[in-house]
Amino acid sequence: MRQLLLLDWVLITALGWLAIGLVGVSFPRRLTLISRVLFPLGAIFGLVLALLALSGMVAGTQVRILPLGLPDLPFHVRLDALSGFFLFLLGATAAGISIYTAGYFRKGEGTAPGLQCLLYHIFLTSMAFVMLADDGYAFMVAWETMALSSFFLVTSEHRHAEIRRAGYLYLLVAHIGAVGILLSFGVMAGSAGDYTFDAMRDFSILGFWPTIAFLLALFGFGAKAGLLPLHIWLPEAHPAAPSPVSAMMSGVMLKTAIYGMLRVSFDLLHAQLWWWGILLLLIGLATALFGVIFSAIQTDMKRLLAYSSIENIGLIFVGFGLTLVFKSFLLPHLAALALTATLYHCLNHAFFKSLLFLCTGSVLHATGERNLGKLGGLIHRMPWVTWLALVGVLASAGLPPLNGFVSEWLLLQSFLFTSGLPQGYLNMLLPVVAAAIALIAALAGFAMVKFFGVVFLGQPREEKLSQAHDAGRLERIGLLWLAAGCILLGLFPNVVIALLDPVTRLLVGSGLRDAASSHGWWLLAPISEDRASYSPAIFFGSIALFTPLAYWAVRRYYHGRLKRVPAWDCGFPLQTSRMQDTAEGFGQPIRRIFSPFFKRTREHPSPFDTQPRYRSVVEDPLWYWLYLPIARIVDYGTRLIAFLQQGRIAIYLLYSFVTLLALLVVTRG
Amino acid sequence: MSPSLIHTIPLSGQVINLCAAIMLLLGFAMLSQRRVLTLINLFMLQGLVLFTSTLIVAITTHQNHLLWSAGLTLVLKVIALPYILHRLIRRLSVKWDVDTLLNIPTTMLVGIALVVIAFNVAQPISHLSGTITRATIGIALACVLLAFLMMITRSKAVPQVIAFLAMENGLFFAATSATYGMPMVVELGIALDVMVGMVILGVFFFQIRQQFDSLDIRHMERAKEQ
Amino acid sequence: MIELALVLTIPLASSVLLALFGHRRGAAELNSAGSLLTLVAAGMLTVRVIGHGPMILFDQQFFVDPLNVFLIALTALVGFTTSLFSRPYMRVEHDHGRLSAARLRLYHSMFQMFMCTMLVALSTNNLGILWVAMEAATLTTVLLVALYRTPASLEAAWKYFILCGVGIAQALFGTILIYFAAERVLGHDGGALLWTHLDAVKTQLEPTVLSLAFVFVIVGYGTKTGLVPLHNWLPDAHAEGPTPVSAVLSGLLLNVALYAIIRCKVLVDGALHTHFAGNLMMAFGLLTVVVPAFYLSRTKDVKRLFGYSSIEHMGLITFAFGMGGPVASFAGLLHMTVHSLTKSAIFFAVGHASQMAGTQIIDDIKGLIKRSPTIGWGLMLGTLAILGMPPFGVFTSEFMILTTAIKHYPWATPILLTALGVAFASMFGKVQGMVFGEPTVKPLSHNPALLPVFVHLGLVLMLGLWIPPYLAEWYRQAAKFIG
Amino acid sequence: MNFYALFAQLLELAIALILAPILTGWVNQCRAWLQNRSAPPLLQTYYTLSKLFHKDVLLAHNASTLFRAAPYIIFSCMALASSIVPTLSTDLIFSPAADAIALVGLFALARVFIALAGMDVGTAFGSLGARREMFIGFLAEPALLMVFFTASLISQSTSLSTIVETLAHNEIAIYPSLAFAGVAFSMVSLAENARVPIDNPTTHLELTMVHEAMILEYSGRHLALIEWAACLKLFAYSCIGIALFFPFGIPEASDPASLLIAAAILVFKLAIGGFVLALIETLSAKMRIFRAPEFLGTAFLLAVLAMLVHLLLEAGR
Repeated sequence: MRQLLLLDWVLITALGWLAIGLVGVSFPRRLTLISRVLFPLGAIFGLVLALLALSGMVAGTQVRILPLGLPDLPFHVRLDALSGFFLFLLGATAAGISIYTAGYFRKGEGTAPGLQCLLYHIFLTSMAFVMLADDGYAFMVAWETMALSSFFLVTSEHRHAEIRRAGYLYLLVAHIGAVGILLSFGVMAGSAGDYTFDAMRDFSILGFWPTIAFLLALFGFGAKAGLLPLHIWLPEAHPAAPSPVSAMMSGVMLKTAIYGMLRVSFDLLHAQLWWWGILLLLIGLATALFGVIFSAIQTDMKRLLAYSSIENIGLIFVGFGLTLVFKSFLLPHLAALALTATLYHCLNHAFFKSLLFLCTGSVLHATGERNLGKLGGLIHRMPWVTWLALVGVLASAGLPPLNGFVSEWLLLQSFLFTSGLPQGYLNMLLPVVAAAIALIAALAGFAMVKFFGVVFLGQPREEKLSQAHDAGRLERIGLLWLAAGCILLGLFPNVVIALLDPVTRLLVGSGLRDAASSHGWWLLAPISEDRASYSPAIFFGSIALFTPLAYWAVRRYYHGRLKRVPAWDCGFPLQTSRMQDTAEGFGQPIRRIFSPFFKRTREHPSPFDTQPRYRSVVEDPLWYWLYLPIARIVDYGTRLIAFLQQGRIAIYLLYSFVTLLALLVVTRG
Repeated sequence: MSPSLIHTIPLSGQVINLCAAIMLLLGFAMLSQRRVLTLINLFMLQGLVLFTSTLIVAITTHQNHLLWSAGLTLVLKVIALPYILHRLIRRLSVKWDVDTLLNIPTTMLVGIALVVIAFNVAQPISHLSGTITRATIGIALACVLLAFLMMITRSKAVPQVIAFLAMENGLFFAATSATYGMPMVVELGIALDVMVGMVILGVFFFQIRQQFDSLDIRHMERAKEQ
Repeated sequence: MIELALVLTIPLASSVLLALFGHRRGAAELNSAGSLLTLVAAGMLTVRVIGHGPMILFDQQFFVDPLNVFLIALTALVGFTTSLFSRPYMRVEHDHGRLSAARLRLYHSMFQMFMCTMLVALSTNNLGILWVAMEAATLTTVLLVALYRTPASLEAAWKYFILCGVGIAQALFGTILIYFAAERVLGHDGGALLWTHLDAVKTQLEPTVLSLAFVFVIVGYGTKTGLVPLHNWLPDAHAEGPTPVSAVLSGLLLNVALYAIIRCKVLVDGALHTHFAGNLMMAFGLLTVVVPAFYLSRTKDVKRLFGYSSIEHMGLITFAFGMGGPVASFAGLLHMTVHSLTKSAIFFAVGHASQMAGTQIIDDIKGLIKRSPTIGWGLMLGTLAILGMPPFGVFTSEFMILTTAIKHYPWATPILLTALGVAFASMFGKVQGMVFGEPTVKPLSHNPALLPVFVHLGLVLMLGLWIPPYLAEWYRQAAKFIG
Repeated sequence: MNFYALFAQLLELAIALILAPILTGWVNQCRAWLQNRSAPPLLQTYYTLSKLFHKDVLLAHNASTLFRAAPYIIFSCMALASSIVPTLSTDLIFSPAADAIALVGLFALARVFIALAGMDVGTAFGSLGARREMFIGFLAEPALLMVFFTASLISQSTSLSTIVETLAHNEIAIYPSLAFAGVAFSMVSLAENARVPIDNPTTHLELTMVHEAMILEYSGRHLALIEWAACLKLFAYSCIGIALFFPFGIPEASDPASLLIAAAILVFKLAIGGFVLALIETLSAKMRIFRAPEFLGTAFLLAVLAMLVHLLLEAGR
């Protein structure tokens, strides 16, 4: 018995999750056991995994061959810096979500809690294995298991037709994407036909095949990540799922696609072409813009967050594309900068988006409402959720000193270097992209203010909201964990960058640790201090200093008398909750400015209506331009072929007869 | 084939060739036949021809097991099956005329085309045939194809079955005359299958009639993808 | 020796017994017992063959080698589980008054007879007997398909009989041609139909004859395998017969027919030294994968749905064997196994589902998972497995087939993948509607025997994650010898 | 981080806090003159502030903690902002703490909080104002960022100190791109500081107001803080404009002497800037809220254009 490597411990932890699930399913109805023992245990495993992964990132590559899988292609697993980083992301996020879920379970909802527990933990294990897999077969198995388990989690409320539809769409797109990935592996394995990643690394395919492999991978992983135009499942599936699952999918599962894409483009493929980067960058930009615009006009809080996930994925892919560009022009240091921004944003998004989704979960439990038009004023009823959600909102809006800002800052910094590229058009084009990114960031702020303001502030728009109750203890712990993550990642960027260093060294052969850590922990200066610098600590510190100072001064020198009165509101006598802006109203400027993006159907009341009603539905045009036509084509094909199945035996005999004759003639001639 | 060739073939072989020709003729006759009763008789004749050819092969090549199979043919194809069929149509009182899905002349033309194809296909085989009877395999194939065509064109259950049996005949002919017969056990098996199949079909006819109150298979076109 | 004798005689004997006492109570138990004994015997035979290698028995008429012994074991297994399933199923049918005691007798005895013919067809060394057994299998199954005596079932049975009869006839002609070619090499009484002898001299066989023979054989046995465009009997027969019969049709009969084709392919390859047979099979395979995928979305009847899916998978297997080579043949054999297991499991679940709903119309079956979670999950998981979702074994074989295709025939890969994608879309949509949603189905009068379903799915899952070494070794031998 | 740097920092903060209300007062005075009104005293803003500080706070029933905390946060954000921008010296302790991008982020933070505060009470006007504020914000922010980008492309740095040093202390170089950037910047700062033509700081006309609509519910010390923060914002923007476009006279060292000179120069520049602002406000008319996208879009395009111009003409430098 050789002593256990780090990798083995990681595997054991992942399988531990599986074991938890199996225990859960063997007591399907024991709610207390599942929610008070199993899920907290899962959270602990998450922490353990995160720690192991952290040490794995620096420990160097480790490989193992499991006695599973195909006879001549057993499961290969491998723990290197890249997979370590994403495992850390998985573990850290899962810890928060699991502990939250422990408190989230209620009696008699959807499928049996034991089954939920099993599926949830299979989901976690499969994601871990996706990041560990080191051969095509193991990867595909883990990948599809991930899709499958998440599908069952999404459809746990399967009595509603739209949820079934969402699940169907999700699994379909996931499956088609998986086919793309499989093909990409096939191309990379090439004539060698060996599907271990090692073989793919050694076997260098030539000519246009790398491009084909890259594009296939982009298709496959893009389908999972929700890139345009394959995003269609995402805004359906996330609202349909129970909130912890949406958090897990949006926070972690989308990142597995990023992981796969990174693995393929930097690890498995040898050379990168610069236009791959541009392609990725433009697709990412389109996705981000699309996502943020749609998130700004949503009226369902979870759809809003789902579209915001699309936006963030878009930003991540922009950074990814930039990395590719720099790498292909042999500028490793800049590539490292862009890649750091990308990975950093992955981590940030994992934290703040799952935090926000969990908050919507609490709101959903407290009010039973997802529709923004029926919420509001929850800050008085559920302060914990509100304030923690505020952290998530600020982070997701990319505001200093929280984590969202750091990654956007790094991204914009890396864009400032593109003018040095040896390619005429690019150094013209890319700064403009930076402008678009600025626009997207600002729009994200808009969407987030809408989300937070409409849900938590103002007057409650419904009676029942006054019965809303705050999140339970375990739920609070989960939320606190994630919120703390948002803050700490924002305050100590240098630590994170130093942590990312091995990953960037692995992928692009350079890192930021030295430059970043040369100015002490409090100052982030990725290149040099007079080039660009940002110190969230001072930033936060001074705000945290000035605010109480001002408060103290004011209270010290002026009397603090305060009267509660009805709102003034320019002296309007009557004020109802209906008079404040609805979600539709808040989105109206966006709808107006970006009208070309939408397929909009409105219903205006005419002056003579007895009960005038106004209705405006904004839909995704791609659904009509792309997906329905494909469906029609397939349907046409089926009608054509079904005509063969006539039911007339004479015809059937004729088929065989003609087949026989044709074959005879062919063989003879 | 040219006269010089004819003289090289021994008499028995010529007789077998003659039988083959008759088989083919009967095949065409069945193809063009409208009346069920005549169809059955033709089928019986075909069986008879098959029997004779088998007998001749058996005698000329001194293979005793072929005698058995000849006897089998006689019992099964000449006596038993026609008898059963006669009983059936009397019991079922099927309409005498058989209407076809394709009119007779066209069917004949197609049949001729089939014969050409069959001969063409069988040519290489017959060339390397070691037996005295070269062309028979082509004719057997032709018979099979003609029966197949007949199955397609007939719209009633009984003629279809007869066509099916005719196809069996063609196969038997190929087996015996072209290859001096298959091993006994196989032939027995085949015969058994045919027999059982006939019985099952007989049962079927009644049930079909009772369910669809006709034996017109055009009633049985429900199962399809609309 | 003795094992094979047992394997062949036990079903025959139990068939006779059931023909006599099949209408009494306990017939179903007797049926199961017979199948169990067969399974045990098959297991012994398997052990024996693994131990001592191939053997030729009963004055060379029978022959067991890695290829067919694994099919024998599979057949015995699925036969046994099916008999287990059919016990409650048939009881429910009896309660619903759809089947009389006499019919049950017919069913039981014909089921055993069918098993017997299957096993003979698999284990025989004589191509003629193979043909006879196939024909006999047709006859027995015709009776089984027509069991309900409804117009629909009669129609299905009639089509089945005529189409397969004609097809089989072509196969006979092919057999005759092979015999004809072999006779010139082996002499007249050299057992020119014995596969082992043929295999020994296959290089000397006359190419043109064998190529023609293979055309006839593939058209003939292909009809029973359900190759497009010869497949038309299959959906009807699957839809109208009793569900256990659909299970064994899909799970066993198609395999055996394919087995016959493969046996002939080995000879033809040996004789021709070209890839003729392979190309033919690949062409049929592709067609057979693509066409049913498009039927799937239109069919309204759940058993037709899975019938078409069987056709599709047969196409995939045919394609695999057509490609040839160790990996592809390995994948083909594996896919045979997993498809039999999964599809029969699905049919078990579907049988109970349609009994619960009182109909086979997909749109009228809803919310199974609420009324009976086991049936619901069985159907859902089975469907996902058959659609090639990891970690189930179907994915394993499909992975190997696809990767081989990418490697050697890249042009074929997109076609296959499109077909699989379309199949996924249509089939999964339908099944999801049946399993989930507001229930319309009623509980069963007898509690179903779902052990078979989960045993099968468990095996398939295992094969997806871990193929036992001896099984893999066994597949390898078989694959090597298929070539 | 030497003592002078700290001193300069504190001095700059103090000057900002003191000068900001005066700047606002000055602008109003100039505007009054230009419009032939009798002008309010220069220190009018101080009077208002102290009056507000002494008043009681009338808080709406529905107002939450966030509503009460917002003024302090906004105030401190603005104080930080105006102490980051190098006006008296480029050698400040805060200058590495936040570069141009972070500065934009800081303004955004303040905006988000004031918008949330506006939505908190749940009145029609509050939410309306918040929506309009965010709406203007997401149009103005990118433009501002692009202006900074142009400057940073010139000076190869995003840290404001370095920018100022490059622009002020290198040999005099003509940057045509900065002209575009300057126009864009002034448009943005008009919008950001709730000035005509986007908003009118003096109106309380329901349908036109943006900034005022948000702070409608504030009173007493809260309102005072917010007003002061607004003054600071204006001050900060003016300083940014000065730093970017007229940086001459901002010393690198921070010895008292140079600081004094710098302060004098600063006051002078501010006076001019305020007058120009008043002039613009007088000459232009308030536009409909949905003309704002065109206005700010133009600003955005100009900023991008500036950057392209730089890359086209000056990249060689």
